Amino acid sequence: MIPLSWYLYLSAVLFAIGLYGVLARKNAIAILLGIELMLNAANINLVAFWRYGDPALMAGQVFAIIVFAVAAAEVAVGLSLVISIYRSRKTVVADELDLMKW
Amino acid sequence: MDFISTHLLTTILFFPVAAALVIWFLPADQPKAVRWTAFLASLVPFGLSVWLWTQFNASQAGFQFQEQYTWFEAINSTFHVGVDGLSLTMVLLTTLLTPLAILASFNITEKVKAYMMLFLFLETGMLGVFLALDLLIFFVFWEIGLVPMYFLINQWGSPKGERELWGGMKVSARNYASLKFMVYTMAGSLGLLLAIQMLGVLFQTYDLMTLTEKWSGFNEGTLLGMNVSTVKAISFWAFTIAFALKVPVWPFHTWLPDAHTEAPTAGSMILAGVLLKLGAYGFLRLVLPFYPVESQYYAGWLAFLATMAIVFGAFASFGQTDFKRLVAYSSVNHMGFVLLGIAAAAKAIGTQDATIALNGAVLQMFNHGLSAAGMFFLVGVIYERTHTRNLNEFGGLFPLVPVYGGILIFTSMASLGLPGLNGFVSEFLVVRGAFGVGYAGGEWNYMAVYTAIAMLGLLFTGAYILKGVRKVLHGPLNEHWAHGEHKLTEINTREILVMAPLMILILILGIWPMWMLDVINKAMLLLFS
Amino acid sequence: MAPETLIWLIPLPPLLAFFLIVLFTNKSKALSHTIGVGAAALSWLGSMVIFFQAIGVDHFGEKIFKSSINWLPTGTDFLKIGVQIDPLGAVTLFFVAWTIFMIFLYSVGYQNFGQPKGDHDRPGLPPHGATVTDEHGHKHTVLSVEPMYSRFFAFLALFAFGMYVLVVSDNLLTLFVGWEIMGLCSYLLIGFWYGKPSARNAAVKAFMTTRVGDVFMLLGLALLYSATGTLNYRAIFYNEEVLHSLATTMTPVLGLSAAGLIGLLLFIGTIGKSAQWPLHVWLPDAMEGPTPVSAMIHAATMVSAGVYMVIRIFPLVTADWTGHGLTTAMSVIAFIGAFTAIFAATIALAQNDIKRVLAYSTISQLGFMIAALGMGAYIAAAFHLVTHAFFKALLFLGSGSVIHGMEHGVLHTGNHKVDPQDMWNMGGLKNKMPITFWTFLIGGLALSGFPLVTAGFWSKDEILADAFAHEHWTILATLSIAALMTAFYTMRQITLTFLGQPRTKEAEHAHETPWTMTTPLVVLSVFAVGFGWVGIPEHFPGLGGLIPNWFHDFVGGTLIKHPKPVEFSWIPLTISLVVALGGLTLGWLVYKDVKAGDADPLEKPLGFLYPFLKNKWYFDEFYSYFVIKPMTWISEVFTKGMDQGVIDGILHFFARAALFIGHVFRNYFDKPVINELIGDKLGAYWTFQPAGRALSKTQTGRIQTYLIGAVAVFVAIGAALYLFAF
Amino acid sequence: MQFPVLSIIVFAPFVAAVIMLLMKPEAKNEIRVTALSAAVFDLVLSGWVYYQVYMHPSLEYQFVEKYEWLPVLGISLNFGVDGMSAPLVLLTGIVMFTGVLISWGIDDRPREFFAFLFLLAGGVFGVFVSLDLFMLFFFYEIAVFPMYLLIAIWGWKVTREYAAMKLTLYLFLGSVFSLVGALAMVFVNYQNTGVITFDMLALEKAGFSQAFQYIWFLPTFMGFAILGGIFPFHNWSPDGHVAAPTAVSMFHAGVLMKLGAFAALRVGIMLLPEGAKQWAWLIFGLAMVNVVYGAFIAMIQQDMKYVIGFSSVSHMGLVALGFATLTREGILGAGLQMFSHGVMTALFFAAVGMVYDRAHTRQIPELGGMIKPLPWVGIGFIIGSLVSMGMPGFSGFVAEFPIFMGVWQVSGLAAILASLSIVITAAYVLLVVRRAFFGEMPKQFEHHITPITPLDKVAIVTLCACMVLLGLFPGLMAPMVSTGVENILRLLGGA
Amino acid sequence: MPDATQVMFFLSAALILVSAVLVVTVRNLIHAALWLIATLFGVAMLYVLLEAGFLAVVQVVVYIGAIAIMFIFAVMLTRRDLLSQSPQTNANWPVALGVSALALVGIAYIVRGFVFSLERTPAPLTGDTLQMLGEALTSPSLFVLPFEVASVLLLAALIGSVYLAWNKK
Repeated sequence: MIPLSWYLYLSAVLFAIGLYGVLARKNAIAILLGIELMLNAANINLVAFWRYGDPALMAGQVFAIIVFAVAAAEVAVGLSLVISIYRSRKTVVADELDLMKW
Repeated sequence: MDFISTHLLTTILFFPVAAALVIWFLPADQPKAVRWTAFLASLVPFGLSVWLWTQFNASQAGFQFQEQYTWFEAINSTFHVGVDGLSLTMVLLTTLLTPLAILASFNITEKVKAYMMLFLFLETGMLGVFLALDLLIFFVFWEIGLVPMYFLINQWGSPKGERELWGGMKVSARNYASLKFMVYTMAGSLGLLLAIQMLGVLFQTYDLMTLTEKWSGFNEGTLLGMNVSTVKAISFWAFTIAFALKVPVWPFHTWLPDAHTEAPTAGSMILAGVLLKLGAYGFLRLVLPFYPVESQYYAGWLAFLATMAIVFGAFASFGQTDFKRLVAYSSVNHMGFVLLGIAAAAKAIGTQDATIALNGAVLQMFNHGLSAAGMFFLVGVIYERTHTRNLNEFGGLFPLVPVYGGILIFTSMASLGLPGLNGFVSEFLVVRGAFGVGYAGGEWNYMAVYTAIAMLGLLFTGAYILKGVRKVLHGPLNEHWAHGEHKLTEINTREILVMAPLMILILILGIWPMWMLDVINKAMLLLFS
Repeated sequence: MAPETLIWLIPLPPLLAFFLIVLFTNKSKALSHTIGVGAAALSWLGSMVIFFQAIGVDHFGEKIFKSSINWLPTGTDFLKIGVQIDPLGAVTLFFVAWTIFMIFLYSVGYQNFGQPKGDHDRPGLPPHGATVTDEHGHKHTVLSVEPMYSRFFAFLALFAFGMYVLVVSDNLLTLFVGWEIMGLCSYLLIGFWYGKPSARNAAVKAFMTTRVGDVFMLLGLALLYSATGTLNYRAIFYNEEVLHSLATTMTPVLGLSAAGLIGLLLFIGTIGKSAQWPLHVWLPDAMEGPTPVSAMIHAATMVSAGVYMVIRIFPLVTADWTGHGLTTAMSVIAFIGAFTAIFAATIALAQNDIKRVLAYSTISQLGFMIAALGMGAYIAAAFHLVTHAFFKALLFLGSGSVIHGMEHGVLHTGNHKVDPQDMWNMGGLKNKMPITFWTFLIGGLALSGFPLVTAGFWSKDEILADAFAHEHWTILATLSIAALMTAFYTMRQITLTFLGQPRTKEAEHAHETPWTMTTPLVVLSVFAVGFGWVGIPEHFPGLGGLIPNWFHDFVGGTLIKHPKPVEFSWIPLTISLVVALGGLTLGWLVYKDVKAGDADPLEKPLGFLYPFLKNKWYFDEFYSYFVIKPMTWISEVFTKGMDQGVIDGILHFFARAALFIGHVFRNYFDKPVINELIGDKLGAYWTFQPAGRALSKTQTGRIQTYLIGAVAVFVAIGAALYLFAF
Repeated sequence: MQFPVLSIIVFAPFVAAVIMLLMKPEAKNEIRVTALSAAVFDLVLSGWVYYQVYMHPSLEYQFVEKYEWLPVLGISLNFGVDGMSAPLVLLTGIVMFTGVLISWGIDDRPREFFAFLFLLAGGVFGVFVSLDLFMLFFFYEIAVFPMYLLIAIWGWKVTREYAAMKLTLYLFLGSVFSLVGALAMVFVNYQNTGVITFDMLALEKAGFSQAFQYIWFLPTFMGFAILGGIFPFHNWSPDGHVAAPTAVSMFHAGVLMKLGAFAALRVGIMLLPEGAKQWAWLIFGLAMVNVVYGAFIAMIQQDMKYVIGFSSVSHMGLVALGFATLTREGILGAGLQMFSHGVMTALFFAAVGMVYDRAHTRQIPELGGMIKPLPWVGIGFIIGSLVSMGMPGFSGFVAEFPIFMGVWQVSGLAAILASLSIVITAAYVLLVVRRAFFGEMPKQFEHHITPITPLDKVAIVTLCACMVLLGLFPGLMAPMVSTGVENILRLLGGA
Repeated sequence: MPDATQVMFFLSAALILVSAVLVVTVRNLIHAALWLIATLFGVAMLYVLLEAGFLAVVQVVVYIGAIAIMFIFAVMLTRRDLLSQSPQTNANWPVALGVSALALVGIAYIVRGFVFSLERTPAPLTGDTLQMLGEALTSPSLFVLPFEVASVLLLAALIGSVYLAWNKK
């Protein structure tokens, strides 16, 4: 049988990897991918706690589902942003998107 | 009525302000209404103070009609007013001169409202000084009187005239004069301010009577790291200079000729009539009671300054070609006698001679108030008609303006100290007192010498007064004023009405000074023995 | 009514007259002079009543009329003022009342009441005359009425008031009051024709010169008052121990006793008022005033007041005086008097203006009195005061009448160059104006002390006798010479004016003056003769004892120690006879046949002295050079140099200093150091800008860079929270 | 739970600011009206607070509100007023009100202007009432920050960037020092008691060690005092005044500088009394320099705003001087002076602004005769100058007099020196009055000077009234302040 | 000796981690997207292990079926970068690495100090979890509100993305 901590450590690592992706990747889409990973890490935690906590409470699962929804939304918006940016700037390289520098 | 009788002093004190506020709301385009309101309003305090005079009980010790209200309790200062014979006289003088001054300024045409309001404020300021029984309140009114006067000079002063400063830099004379007046006086009162603060810190109170006994009694130990006597000496001079500046005493007098010359007629009337008295009053009310020892010790210096004021004042006055300046310097000369009396009294406080000298000094204050105001007004009258004050441009005007001439001679004689007119009585008393002090019990001292020199000043008083009269009225007629648009018009009824009360009082006081001297005398006895 | 009450009332009518005229009636000439003369008459009446009541009382000296009231509170007690009439007061009142009354009367005529208004007269100038056409249609000019007629009477009345106050007062303070009021009036009246610069200056001169005296007198009063605590005559002068203590207390001033010092201080007042040398200069100039005024000043009021005062303070001056030798004070007084007497006499010798001669004669006569007092001849002085008042008034009014007559002539010929006062333009007026001549002659003789008949003789003789008796030889000599000169110039005057032939047309057309002017002359001439008889010494050969020496007894009562009359001696009598007659004859001989255009016969013999005398020993020049000029100069210095130079200079320096400090602070410290160095350089330029540049590198604007920072910080904070919170 | 008046006073401006930002920028008048109503609202409330405190004087803080904010760190929203702060709350209300009135005419983005102004006001209120160290800083920064924008955007074209940056740098630098000091206190307190708290009342009782106080007083006090314009760091203030738009100058001189002084008092002196005693001499000296130095410099200035700016330096010097005496009178006077000077400078700047808007110059030599077209302004300015020269009968005297009494107790010589400034002040304000408002009006101004609006008049009258009333009846404020002073003296061990 | 489930866990974990690492490292975005799918699949396996069958299904359907495919489309649409041979990580990737490592450590630390025992065994499931999930999502007493919020979120995202991606030419 599997101790809870395994899941937790796993999700931690997954989260870290995703984080790295978010921070390090050039391409906007790649950044989104990283976010996906992080979300999944979170999800693993949710479900794991549900399972190891009180299964009668469906909170864990419910929130997992909500995370799905959020992910979907995020991806949809994110990607469409990327596309619109690509239209205007002909690039999706985050480094080149430095309008914030005033 | 009952309220008034219980709050008589505050009513007298603040009625002018109330009136001023009323005037504020009068239409500015109705100068007539403004003038008359101001005039009638200023009559009320006069009436009240006459009533006060009748109600006043001269032989009762201490202050009467006292009122006390909390004012600035955080530093133990209360709004405390009251009168004794000394302040009563001055109050009467003030409330008498203000209506006259206002009446005298009916010919003011620009900014009448502001003018009249300032005048009423001024009256309150002056009255406050005389009535205050709290050192802080005293100072408040002492300073506040400056403001209206500053603006009176600065705004309604004679527009012409320039004063050369350093480096050929020229400024308009009235600005120069007003600023000099203000800053000089403030600078002078700095010492006073500081001294007052020190007293407040020391005794945690500003009540005049308490301070008097505590401070004059406070003689040994150390203060601010110096021993008390030194501190007292210093603060004595702080007080003295502040008041000397106002009196004004040579060599602090130079603001006066400028201020007088530039001020509007009524302004100089009040300035000479009352403001100068503030200084002398300060001496009597504060310096002598606070510093009996010091004032006795320094009486010689005071006398010296007084003599200087008398002699130099007379000389300087004689040297003038500007009629108003001449009269202005005469104030220096006359106030010198007041200080001389005070100095004499300081030397031998408590003796009969001292009392006589003080009587003389106080009466002289009142008399000078009358005659100087009169003189300035007369100068104003002729200036208004001829627009010049240069004595050399007059001459032989007597035939043109016999009545004016008569009045002028009368007033000049009063200020010259002609027996039978008020000036003589006070000057005689001062000289008598001073000489008595100088000749105390067959023992001679410097006071006698100073008195003798002062008499020399008296001689030159005659010189400059006659010079004035001679240059204006006598001699070959300056045809310029005889006919044409320059034709000199006779003094009109309003102006005579201004002069009449002064002249009457001058005469009465000259012939029968008893009624006033009695009050003063009792006051002096109660105060200083 | 009680004499005291009456005495209080005596001065009032003139005062009322003054105010009435000034305030109300000055439009109407008739009303004004009625009031004026009426007032004078009333006072005269009162005075006479008092006088006769006084002489009615025997030993009047002990029980005099007096009453007083509190005037000034002085500490615990009061300074009293009041009135008193003692023997001296009574006689003074007598002559004062008479002379004043006469002068008022005279003035009506002198100021041409009833004459037409002048053509181009102007207030402040003497009337120039008016042209009138008589019934034949002839135009001719006549005297015109004084434009300021009413005012003249007002001033005159005030003048009279002053004198009466002075006479009736019982203390030196009110005396001083009257004294000063007269000073004012002399100022107003001498400067009556203020249009004339000369008059204007004379007025100021008179006032100022007398004021010099007054100031010292006031000082004396103050001293006396402080020393004795009172100013009342009786309390001081009629009080042995007071006088004694005063005489014994010494003062630091020239080793004088208090009495002496006070006496001298007061006496300086007299020097001023009675025009003694060196303060005599104002009196001759006072001739600028109308003649009645001169009479008023010289005879009735001011100058007499001066002497009167010295007579008053006589006990003080002579306190502890043994009777022989002189106290310091006395010798000073005697010297001044004697010197003045001769000094003025010499000047009078060389004057041509009829009034100026009289003026100097007055000075010298006053010198006589002062000298008399100086050597202790109390009675003599008082006597001479009275007689002199009478004949000098007479002389002045006479000369006025002459001038008036001359003016007639001048108007007639219309030649205004001719000075109606210059004696050289006169001559032979004896027949033109007889009354004037005879009265003037009487006066003149009295002045020169014509023996036996005239009052002047008796009084002057008494002075000389006194000087002799007390062996003051120098004084005796001086006075004798002075007397000689007096007689001489008096005769010179009379001769030049009345005797011989008219030297000018004007003199020919002069004619007698109206009754208002002549009556006073007559009245006064009566006194000028008669008043001498009340003071004839007991042992005078022949006349002595016919009439008791009433004056001596009466006036002597004023003092505590009744002065004993000097025993008779021939020497002084001879002297006075010689000088009087000698002088007169000499004068007549020298001047009897002077023709028009001649030079003064004295000019040659006197040589350089003549101009010296004519110019009054150059005293005016001296004063203007050594007093007036320095004074003006000093006042210049005080105003320009002292006030606006030094004192204001200091003030302005403070102002500039303040500005300068502000300027330095701002431009040399605030801006460079605080602003530039600390603020901009140190603060901004060296610290913040580099730091900012460094930090701005971190602002890539790349989201990931920020994100890294965010996460790092999050972790850090998390860690921190974890560490601290849990 | 009483009515949370203080928090309402504090947050009302923020709310108003938000509301205005939500309004259409074109709707200028609506915005102005909103601003005005908010200002009036605050004025009324602060007036009420003042009245209450006046009516029930007590040594305790009143209207205390406490809401947990970050309990973990012991930070709470902790409001309260005492005799010291109540007048300042009222002052802020007044200045806010008048400031809105006289900036009615601002046409360039009034929405943002008023929004920022209110941010500023809210921050100021917050500082005056907060009893929590953290909150004090919080609001302090909020108050300082908008100044930058207000000056940089709406300021005087010539120097606005410079002045804005200078001001911000000075003030933030100062606050950094103070912040460090404050945090040091909190930490030390934590170490001593094991409790993290920013509650000043608690910190007052913390009883820091002598050594600690000696070290930390100076940075803390000076940090705030910079905003109070203490001597070597005073220079941001005149430049800031000159550059700032009228209403901002009013706030700046009228309230912000008091902010500094007040915070310096609250945090510096009240929390570190020992340190205060230790360093009083230094503060005293610097303040003395302020007083005299400022006066002298003001005298030679030609630009009216500079004159007033430096006069503020001088007057704030008096405040610091009062504090530094650590005596009852001195601090009392300082408290009064804060109010008096606040109103006075507000009036001054209002007047100058009105003149400048019409004459388009502030150079005194170029002006003249302004009182004819602008009588109200002239009279207002005159009254202001009387106050600033310490003329008795006006608030200036009432405030300065006790200060000097305090100074006397420390050193007579200092009193004499400092009193010099009174004369100099008199000299230069009178000169300004005379040259700018009297005399001949230059030709080019003929008919170009439009009269001021009724709103301006209201502003002027309000301010004047305060000064005169306080001058005539010091009893209206002094007793209250003295309770606050008692409080402080208690902490100082009843000096 | 690991039992079956543990083996399963290790397998899926390995799959997850390896593919995840590849996701963030591989240069070609298409591959990255594909590796993402792998990762998601591994996660799905974990769900199964955790007896959350429904979730596993949803994971596969929604994520792999929709999201991952969407990525691929997006990549295609922005294909220009695919050709770029430049490194796919930005300049400060080491910092990023460090930070994420730090985060990992932080989380791990927290997990380690976790309050309740990590060694407990899961309670056996009782009843139909799917039904319970349904009720939880719909019953007002439970999670209907978050659920609705999520749906609204979705809607918003839908509209937003459409608007953004709309070709305005």
